Amino acid sequence: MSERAAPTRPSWFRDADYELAAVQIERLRPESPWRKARERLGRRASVRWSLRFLVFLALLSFLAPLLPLPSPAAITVAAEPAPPVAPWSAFGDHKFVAEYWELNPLDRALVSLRTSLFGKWRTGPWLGTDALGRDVLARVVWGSRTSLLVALCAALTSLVIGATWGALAGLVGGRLDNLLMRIVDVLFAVPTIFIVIFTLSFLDTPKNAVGQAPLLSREQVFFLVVGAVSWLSMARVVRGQVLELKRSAFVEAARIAGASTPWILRVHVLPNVLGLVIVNLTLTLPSVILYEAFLSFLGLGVEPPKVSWGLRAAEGAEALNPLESYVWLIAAPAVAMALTLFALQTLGDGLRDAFGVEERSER
Amino acid sequence: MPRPMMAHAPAVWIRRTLAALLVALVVGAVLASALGTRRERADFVFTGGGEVRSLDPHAATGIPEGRVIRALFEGLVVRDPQTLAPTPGCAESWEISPDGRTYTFRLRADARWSNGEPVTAADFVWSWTRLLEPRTGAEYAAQLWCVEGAREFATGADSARDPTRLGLRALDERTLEVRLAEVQPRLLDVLCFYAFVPLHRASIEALQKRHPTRWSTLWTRPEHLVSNGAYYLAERRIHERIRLAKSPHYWDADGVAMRTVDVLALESWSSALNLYLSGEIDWVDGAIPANLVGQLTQREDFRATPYLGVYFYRVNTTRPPLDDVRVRQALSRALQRAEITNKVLKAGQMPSHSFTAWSRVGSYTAPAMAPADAVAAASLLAAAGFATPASKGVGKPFPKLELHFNSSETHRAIAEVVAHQWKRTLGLDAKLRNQEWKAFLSAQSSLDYDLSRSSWIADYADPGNFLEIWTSDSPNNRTGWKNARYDELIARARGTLNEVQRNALSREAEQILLSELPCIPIYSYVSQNLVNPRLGGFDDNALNEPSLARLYWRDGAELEAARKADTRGKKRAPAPGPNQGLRSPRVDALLYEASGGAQGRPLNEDER
Amino acid sequence: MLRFLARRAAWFALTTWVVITLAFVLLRAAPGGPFSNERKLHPSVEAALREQYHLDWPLWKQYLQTLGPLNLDERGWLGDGAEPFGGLLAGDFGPSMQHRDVSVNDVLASSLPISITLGSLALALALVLGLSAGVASAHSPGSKLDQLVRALATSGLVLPNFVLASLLVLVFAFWIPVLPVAGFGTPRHLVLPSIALALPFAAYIARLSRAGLLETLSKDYIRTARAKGASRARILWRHALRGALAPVVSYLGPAAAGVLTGSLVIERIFAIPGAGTHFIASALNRDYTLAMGVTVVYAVLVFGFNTLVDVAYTLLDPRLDLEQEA
Amino acid sequence: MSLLEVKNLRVRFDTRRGPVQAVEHVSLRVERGELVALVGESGSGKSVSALALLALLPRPPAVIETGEAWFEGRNLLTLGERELRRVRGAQIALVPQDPNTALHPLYTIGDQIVEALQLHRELSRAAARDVAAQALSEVGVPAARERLDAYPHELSGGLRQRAMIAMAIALEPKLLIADEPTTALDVTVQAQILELLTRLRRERDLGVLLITHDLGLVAQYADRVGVMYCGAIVESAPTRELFRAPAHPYTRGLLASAKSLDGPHGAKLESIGGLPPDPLAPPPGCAFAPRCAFAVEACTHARPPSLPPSGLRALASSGVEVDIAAERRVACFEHERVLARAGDPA
Repeated sequence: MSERAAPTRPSWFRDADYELAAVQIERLRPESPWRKARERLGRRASVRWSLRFLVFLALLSFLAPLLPLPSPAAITVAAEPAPPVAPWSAFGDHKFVAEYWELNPLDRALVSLRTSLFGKWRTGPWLGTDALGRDVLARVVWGSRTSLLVALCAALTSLVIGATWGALAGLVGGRLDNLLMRIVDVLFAVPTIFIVIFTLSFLDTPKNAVGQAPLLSREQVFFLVVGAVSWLSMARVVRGQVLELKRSAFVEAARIAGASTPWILRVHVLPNVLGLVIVNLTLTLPSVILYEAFLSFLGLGVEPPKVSWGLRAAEGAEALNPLESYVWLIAAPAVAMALTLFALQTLGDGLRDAFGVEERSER
Repeated sequence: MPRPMMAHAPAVWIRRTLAALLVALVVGAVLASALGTRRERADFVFTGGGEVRSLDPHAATGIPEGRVIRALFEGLVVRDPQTLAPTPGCAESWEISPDGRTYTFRLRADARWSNGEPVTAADFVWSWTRLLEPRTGAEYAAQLWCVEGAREFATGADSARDPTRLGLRALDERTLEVRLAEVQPRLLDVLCFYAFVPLHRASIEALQKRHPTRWSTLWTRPEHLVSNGAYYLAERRIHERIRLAKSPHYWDADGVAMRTVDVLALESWSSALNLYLSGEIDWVDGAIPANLVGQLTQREDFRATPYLGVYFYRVNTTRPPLDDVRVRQALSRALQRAEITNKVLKAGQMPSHSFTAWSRVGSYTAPAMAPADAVAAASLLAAAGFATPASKGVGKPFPKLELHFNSSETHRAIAEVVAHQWKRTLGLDAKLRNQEWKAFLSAQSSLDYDLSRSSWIADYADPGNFLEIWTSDSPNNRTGWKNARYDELIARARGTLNEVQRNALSREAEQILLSELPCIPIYSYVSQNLVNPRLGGFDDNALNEPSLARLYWRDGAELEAARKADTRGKKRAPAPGPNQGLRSPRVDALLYEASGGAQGRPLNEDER
Repeated sequence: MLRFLARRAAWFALTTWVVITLAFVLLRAAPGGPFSNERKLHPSVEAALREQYHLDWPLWKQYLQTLGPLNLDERGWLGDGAEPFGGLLAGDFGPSMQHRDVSVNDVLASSLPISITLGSLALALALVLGLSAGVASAHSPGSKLDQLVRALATSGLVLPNFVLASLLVLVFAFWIPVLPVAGFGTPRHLVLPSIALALPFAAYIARLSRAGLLETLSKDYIRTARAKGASRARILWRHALRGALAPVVSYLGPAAAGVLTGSLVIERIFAIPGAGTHFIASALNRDYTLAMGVTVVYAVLVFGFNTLVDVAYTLLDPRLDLEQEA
Repeated sequence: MSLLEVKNLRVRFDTRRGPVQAVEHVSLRVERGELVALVGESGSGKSVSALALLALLPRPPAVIETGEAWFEGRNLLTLGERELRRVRGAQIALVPQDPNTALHPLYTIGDQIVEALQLHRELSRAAARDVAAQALSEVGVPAARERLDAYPHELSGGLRQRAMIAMAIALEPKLLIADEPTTALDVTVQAQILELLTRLRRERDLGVLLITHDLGLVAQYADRVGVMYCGAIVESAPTRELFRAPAHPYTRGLLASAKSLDGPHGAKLESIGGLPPDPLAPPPGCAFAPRCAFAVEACTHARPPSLPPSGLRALASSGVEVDIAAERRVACFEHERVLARAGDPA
């Protein structure tokens, strides 16, 4: 029996019946949906492994500056990309050059910590180097930062705009719902590339002096762009779910019991929608990463010397031709991306089963 | 009570429609694929530079368009495939008046349109008048403004547009007189350019009557286009292929070997390479991505030849501190250009010593700019008052430079190496910004940049063609750099007939350019072609303009002989194609006589 | 049904108008014009060109000219004759600004059928692969088969399609030279591109149908079907799948519009002259007229398919009624 | 040989929180034309036992440990899926509890019945539709032919249940398992449905196994009754005997709580104290012991076997009208004391 104060016993309740009810409640104490979900989530090995992989990846990319990797941007111009070297034959050397693009204070601190820890030591070219002599392993690890960051922020943008838009439309209903949904229909019908180009060029505000930093860095612009393109389906999905919840019996019961709309929203609607939104989030992330790769393929990707998986894949894609060419240039980012997307989707599946949210599509 | 019993379609109906829909989709797809109407492969297939956007010689601008138009049409003069000098084309001969202002061209008697009609001087007059019409929007019209009355005709008000005042007159059916307002010593070189080919007046005007508004999108269709070159337009499928067929009426039809030619519009270089390696394409012209060039240069079918193009960074001279010459000189001298050409590009490009490509064009040798010198560069920067690694904290820190380039792997690789070199030698940070093509161009033309990647390909082998763009009023300057002395020298050079004097004037002008450096030349281009070894008559020239009419297929023996003669010691590459070779009727006839009927074929009438 | 279609048509007209206006404004606001090029035109030539394509007019007049058959320019289309310029409403999109000697109608007429061919083949493939994968994995949830199929299904969504397409070419055109490398024409040319195009969709359909099936399999009427003596396969294909199709259909609606207008990546790698490239190229080259043409086509397809989805719903589920759906 | 004979059926559910013994040694017999009722509180295992016969239980959690179910000389529990499919629907039919969810919402009634027919008979669509229409009219559905094209949501609850029954009887099965067929219906419709079942029983010599918790129905329509508690049949007897002289304390309690409904106004409702045991941790000995008024020490140690009750003779001699020859069984050590008090109210 949880430590909550024993509920006061109404007078008309017969003693025997009261004990009976208490025992009943005790035995059948329902698990909270979250605990049940977490427990069910953990059951499947594939889900557990993908969760572990994602956590490892997040740690790896966050602590990238700390790892004794060669600097991703250090160029030692080599005529040919060098093939991968087995770790045991070239474990590392002492030629680390701390050449990075401008880092935020945290990264700079991590780099200085790394130099104090490892000094000039760095890992050998385990995954080979590219045409400009930059270490592929380092670029994949640092690439993960941009790709994951872009994916996360874009997904969050789509979550914030999409979920609020959908929830608002679902909850208020009537003319506002109609209007909001029509706007979504319109945006669905505009080819996304128009929006991308407009936002990209519009936010690259002109500069009139050398060295004046632009209003938004290219990454931030990128988050907005990709987010602006992917919140539509989230809005529709959330609206569908909210509509269904509004019609469900327990919301009506709550309303009959005198609960106010914000209360219903907070207690009943949001937790349910949250489950769905999380599931949708884990599914938007892969599509955002793939969209960033598409934009890199078009050349509109992240700005050099920063690097992202999409960019590496777009550059390496040429290696997939019959000439015995530098396959490791494409293999590293492709495998990294494949594993991450695979893990994300398995996690998404696991979450969906755990939350019992059946796959609700745009309808 | 349940609603009235509407006879809802039973479930089976739905299943049947879904199944039918699916089957229809698949069958439709397979049948419709016949849209591509695959017929047998053309004698010669090539691709390069993406899609041919327009076949209107006056509206076209790009290199791929030029190749097709030069095969379809033939101007008064054509470039010699080896020496690039102007040689007789549709005109068999011409005289130039002593003062160089009047040119009289004699057309060939046997010059014919693809519909058999003779090519007349009037066709040229009408075509060039259309070229000068502002509404045609011809990019190269300005090249003809040296003709009498042309500048007023092109830029004057609509009312003042009177074609008769132009210095173009058809003296008779086969004589064309061109009178110039200002001397243009390289007029013949200019006229080699594909914008100055004749158009078939009669068919175009007929079309204009029938479709007063839509004619401009109809006249270049295969069924309407009449052309006077070695080939006529057999088929055009937008964004897929253009098929050219040998024109029987062409005056030199006997010298043309390839009967049908396909030009494929391929955007992606890797699919072009795949098609080439699988034998579907015989020649690919295109910038090979940096990390693949290494493997191709050893192959015998990879041909890289010097190309009249220069790759440079424009400097925004209106933005301090770039307005200081010393800073620009420091930036230029800090670069290790050899590292870029040998390690990044690796296809034989030459580091630039001047703005004119390869520092030598025809008889003109360009002056050299200050050599790369890290120490000198650093001291220049320090002199300009900025801190450098060597200056140990003296001077203010150099602001963050922004280097603009349009998205492509090669531009990105070069920009990263340049930024790396500047960081190493001058300690300054360059931020790289890749932009989408149109935004990049608009930023460049509105001077909204610090450094901006650029390139310039010459139209003809003349230093003037390179140096003109830096005159104060030239629309292609876009750096805000103005120099009166430079403008005056260029104007005088353009006006002098004597080549030696002209070269001296150009040298002096280029010396000013290289000392002021509104632009930082990086390297001179190299044309990169993948050519099927079995192909004969493929001329590598500085403008990468092989003439399609001269191409032929070598037979087995000739191929072996060519391979033995080639001393470059390259790796063998597959050479698909007709083993018995394919030669032009004239060569076949000569072979027939020489071998006493064993080889070749007699010049029989039906084949004409 | 007719009232539904009428109301939907009115809604389609209004929304397409808004889409066109939005696309018009978006592109015109982006920097750079259709005629800017590395080699800059002489100012007078550029001015003449802009005047010819009416780019010198105020925006609202250009907008009206693009939209309707209003003969604002008495000299007609390119100012050469009397024929008025049809405008979007008359389905006459005018000359392309990039391919200056080809009209937008021709560009679309030659490229759309190819994209629709490839798209429909890919959709059919995706449906067949997706549904059978979904059914296979729902057949015995949690079993080895389920996990294998699910892993295969997710693999479609794991690699960017340009990597997938290049791999397909490498394996099936070079290592096992069975299929042509690229190009378009014979049905054999369609095989690799349609697989590359279909895989991501098949993956998504597999996931949707698996979820839908698992949900419907838990319903009572499935037990009734088993009580009737129906075999497991029949239950899956006839009873459960019917109920699970709703999410698949709703996903297919918008996705179909995307597939049928072609994918730039697949068309670029397999050298297929589809419409995908025009979507991207018209925006990148600021080819305003082609961009308008492409927008209208895309809007029509998106709405066509949305309406189809709604109709399909009522076909699938008799409880739904068209009137209250609209 | 009886139509259906089930011998000590045991079914276990392996749930995440441990094994649950859903059915414990259930044995019962159904003759042709006889209606046997299985009655008990919800969760007593009555539905599970019925569904186990047709292997309709979801295989992974449910495990049929032991038991035989003889139907026409074949043991249903050992039949292969293929043979079982031939039995389901054709020989043994099921009438589910809630008609609203038991009919496929996306197919018409006609389609669903036709499907059942075409699964077991070589019939063309048209012929099958005629049989379906005939079956519908037989179960009292007006305008049967038009109703064939109606969708389930277009019919009322009663009509849907009739359609279910039509589907069940269309193939002239020998045994009908009705799993609480009337629970979801209102009282007036309930009577019509059971009248229908009784008529079918008589006309087609149909054996019916009725699962219900409504003693009123049992009294009125059942020939024999099996009372289930906690997965076991604690008592089985002809209906009249059971009502007149219940031998098991649980049956007695059930009857008392039913009888008290028509007791004097204001009287307190009778109910059986205590709770059914937690299936995860069944008490040793008799499952009803904790709630049993007659419980003695022995009850909590061993599980009472199911035997014919003794003491009937004494009861008959004490004036209570009871049929000694009736075939009865009870699983209670103290059943004689229970029988003895058959006469007076609880």
